[in-house]
Amino acid sequence: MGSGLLEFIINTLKIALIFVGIVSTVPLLVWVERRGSAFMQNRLGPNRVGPLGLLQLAADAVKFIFKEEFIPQKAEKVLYFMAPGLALLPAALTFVAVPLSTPVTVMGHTINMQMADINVGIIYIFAVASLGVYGILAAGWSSGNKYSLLGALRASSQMISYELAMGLSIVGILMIFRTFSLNEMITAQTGHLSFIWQGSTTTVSWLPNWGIFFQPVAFVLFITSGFAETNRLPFDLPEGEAELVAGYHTEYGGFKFNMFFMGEYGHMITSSALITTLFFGGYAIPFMSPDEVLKFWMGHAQGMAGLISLSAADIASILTTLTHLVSFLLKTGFWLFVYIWVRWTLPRFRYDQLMDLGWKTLLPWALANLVITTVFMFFARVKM
Amino acid sequence: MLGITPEDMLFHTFAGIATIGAILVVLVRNPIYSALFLALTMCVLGAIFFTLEAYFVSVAQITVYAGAVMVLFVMVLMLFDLKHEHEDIFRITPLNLSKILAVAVMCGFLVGTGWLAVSAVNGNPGAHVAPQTVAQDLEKKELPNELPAKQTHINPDEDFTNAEDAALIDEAKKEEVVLPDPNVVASTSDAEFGSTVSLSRRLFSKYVFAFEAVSLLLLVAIVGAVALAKSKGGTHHGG
Amino acid sequence: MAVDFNSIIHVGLNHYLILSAVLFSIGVLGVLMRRNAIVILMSIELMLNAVNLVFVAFSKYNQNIDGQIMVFFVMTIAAAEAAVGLAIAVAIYKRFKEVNISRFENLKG
Amino acid sequence: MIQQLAPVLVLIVVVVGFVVVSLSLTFLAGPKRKPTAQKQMPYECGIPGIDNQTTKFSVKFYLTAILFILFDIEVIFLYPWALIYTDFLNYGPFIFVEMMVFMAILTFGFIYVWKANALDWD
Repeated sequence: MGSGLLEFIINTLKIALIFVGIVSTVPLLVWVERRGSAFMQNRLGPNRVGPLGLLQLAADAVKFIFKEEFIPQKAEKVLYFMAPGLALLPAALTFVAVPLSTPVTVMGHTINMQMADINVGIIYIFAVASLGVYGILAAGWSSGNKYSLLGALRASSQMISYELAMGLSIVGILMIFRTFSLNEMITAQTGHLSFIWQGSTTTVSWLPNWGIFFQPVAFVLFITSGFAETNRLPFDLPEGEAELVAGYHTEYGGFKFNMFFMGEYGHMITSSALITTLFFGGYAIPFMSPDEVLKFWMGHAQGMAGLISLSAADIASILTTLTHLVSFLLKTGFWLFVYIWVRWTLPRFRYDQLMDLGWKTLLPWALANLVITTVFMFFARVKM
Repeated sequence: MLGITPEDMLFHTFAGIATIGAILVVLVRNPIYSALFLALTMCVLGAIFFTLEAYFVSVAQITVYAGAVMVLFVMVLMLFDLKHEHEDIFRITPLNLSKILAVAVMCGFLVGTGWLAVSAVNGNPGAHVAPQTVAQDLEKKELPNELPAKQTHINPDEDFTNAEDAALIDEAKKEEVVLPDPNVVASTSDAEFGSTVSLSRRLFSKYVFAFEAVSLLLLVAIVGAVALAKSKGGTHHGG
Repeated sequence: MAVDFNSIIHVGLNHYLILSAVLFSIGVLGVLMRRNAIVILMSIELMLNAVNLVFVAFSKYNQNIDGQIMVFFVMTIAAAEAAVGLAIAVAIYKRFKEVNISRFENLKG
Repeated sequence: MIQQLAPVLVLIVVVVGFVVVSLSLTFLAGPKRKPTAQKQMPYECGIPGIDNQTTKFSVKFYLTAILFILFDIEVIFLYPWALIYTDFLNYGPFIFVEMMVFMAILTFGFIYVWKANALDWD
């Protein structure tokens, strides 16, 4: 029972660490957004508090704590307080299945850098993401303001329409990788681009074996519905219109308002992590499989073994995990920057344009992409 | 003495939450709160399916029931906005009492038949059934629900490779295209029980007719829902 | 007879059957007691969920995957029923501004 | 099974704890002021609200939700099919024809919905 308990403690620490990591990256993202958008509009952005304005985030967080607790008179008290939690919980739970890096073995314990290796990984993430709608509906209805109710209905019907297109767009990827678990998808995307065409394997040496080269259309659909799922510009109409003021979180202030933003940024982090895992090889280094990286570090670890008390193998595995973690963070960071970059360049859609795009363009495109991939694989017997 | 395994603890907590959630669905006055409690019950049932190693079914349950059907219920209830409609459900009238009594008797029958069915399967009434014993008992005893002789030779996991198809595969093997061994599934997750691959093998080979009937059912539902939505009852009578 | 805690604590097939029987009975109670058409539809969904639980429980204890496939078809029927049922309920609400089924007797032909 | 479920439950406890702590923190730390009437009114840029809370709802919201359910069932049947498609192609075109019929019927339903302009947003 001892080792089980130790295992449990290590895992709980890992989960708490990753959750604190997410909660602390959200203010960082807010800072990047405010300064990034400032530079795009060649103004300065927050730089008073602390170096480069980094402490501005801590100041905001503290300010939120000391805001007056305010409940609108017509609000449903219980649901009014539960709504921020309902919005934050699915956003945090989707990050459980995302693989951050290769498992690390230190002093006999192997800790895999992923909260839970769920074998139905990708559809677990979509299932929990679909629960995010309850937070929005509860917030809109319980704050007693009819405009926030209208904003909540618009936001939720937008989210469910784009959820459909997102679910359909990844079926092509599942056909190619033939698995739901994200780890198996990453191991399938290592090395050079190679596929079996009519029985013979052809490899394209100058391209990594990423999912985007197999399903480019699915990538475009996935990233568009990713924007719509997180209610980001150009899809943030429910909060943007004049009469809706701030949409479903009009009546919220202080830390409750901050929690809605944490939920939105959590969804943003998860969907950029999904983009890297499904289409850009996740934590794998292009052209190199994780074992080659381990061999590379094993060579260098002999020298360092003397300095630290760990054995060479431990050092090598720690270094491989770190390199893969850095590659994962770089890729996801790039896609987070794309989220922010698009927000400050594209104008907002009108609501009927937005729904038409969801139902009349993305959905037919997803169906067409699916049928074409099926027919293509039927004739070409293309296999990973 | 009471070696409670984590799985048992998990089941008892989930069962408790599910029962309390279900009771609150019926008891709560405001329909929106009862819809939210039903969504909670469905998520907890999804978790129970996960402990029963039905991984894809639990995720499908959360996506379809908790993520789509209950969202429709909550949206429709919000559109109605039944602030005024407060019924007092449990007035103590002879009718209500007789209803509750009838339901209690029915519940007793259900639990009783379940108990007898389980004990009939392994011979001693009221015996506790561990997962493996039922499967082994089925092999040992000639029970009525034993599969008829003809069918047993089809291995449940190889629906495609019964006698008639074996010839096809041998002939296919002669071509240069190397056929994958039907038992070994290409992806690493092997076809053990409860994995999605074994489920979809059976779904798309043995239950094909039901699968096609599902699409017809959905088509009928789509046309029906659209016709109802455009019915004259609409607020703007433009139709 | 002595209550052996062992069979109560260790989860076997009985526990799942009892849980689904309880959920099913609560669903039936909901249908009988509640006056609101939408809550009646919800109780029917609850009963169908209890049936799904029995399917999955027997599918695991008999090591036969057909039970899980049946759950899909029950899910499809439940979703189609909920969709069309709610469309009818909304049409009635718009026409009669009333969802309380006791006042539906005046639905003249 | 337990290794996959335990982290999810632990994370639920951590998140709920975080939400409860932060809400109670603002409750304690925040200034306590007597709620004035103006503050309590639903926020409408200062103009007092005209009619009561019931909005004139439009059909479109719940029709989108209904269509979402019905097409979500199609997506759920597509997921297991996608896993075994390439493997079962070797046993002949049966798996291909099967799904094409399923998709054709539902795409016909989608075209019907499109032509009945149930998707047009007024």
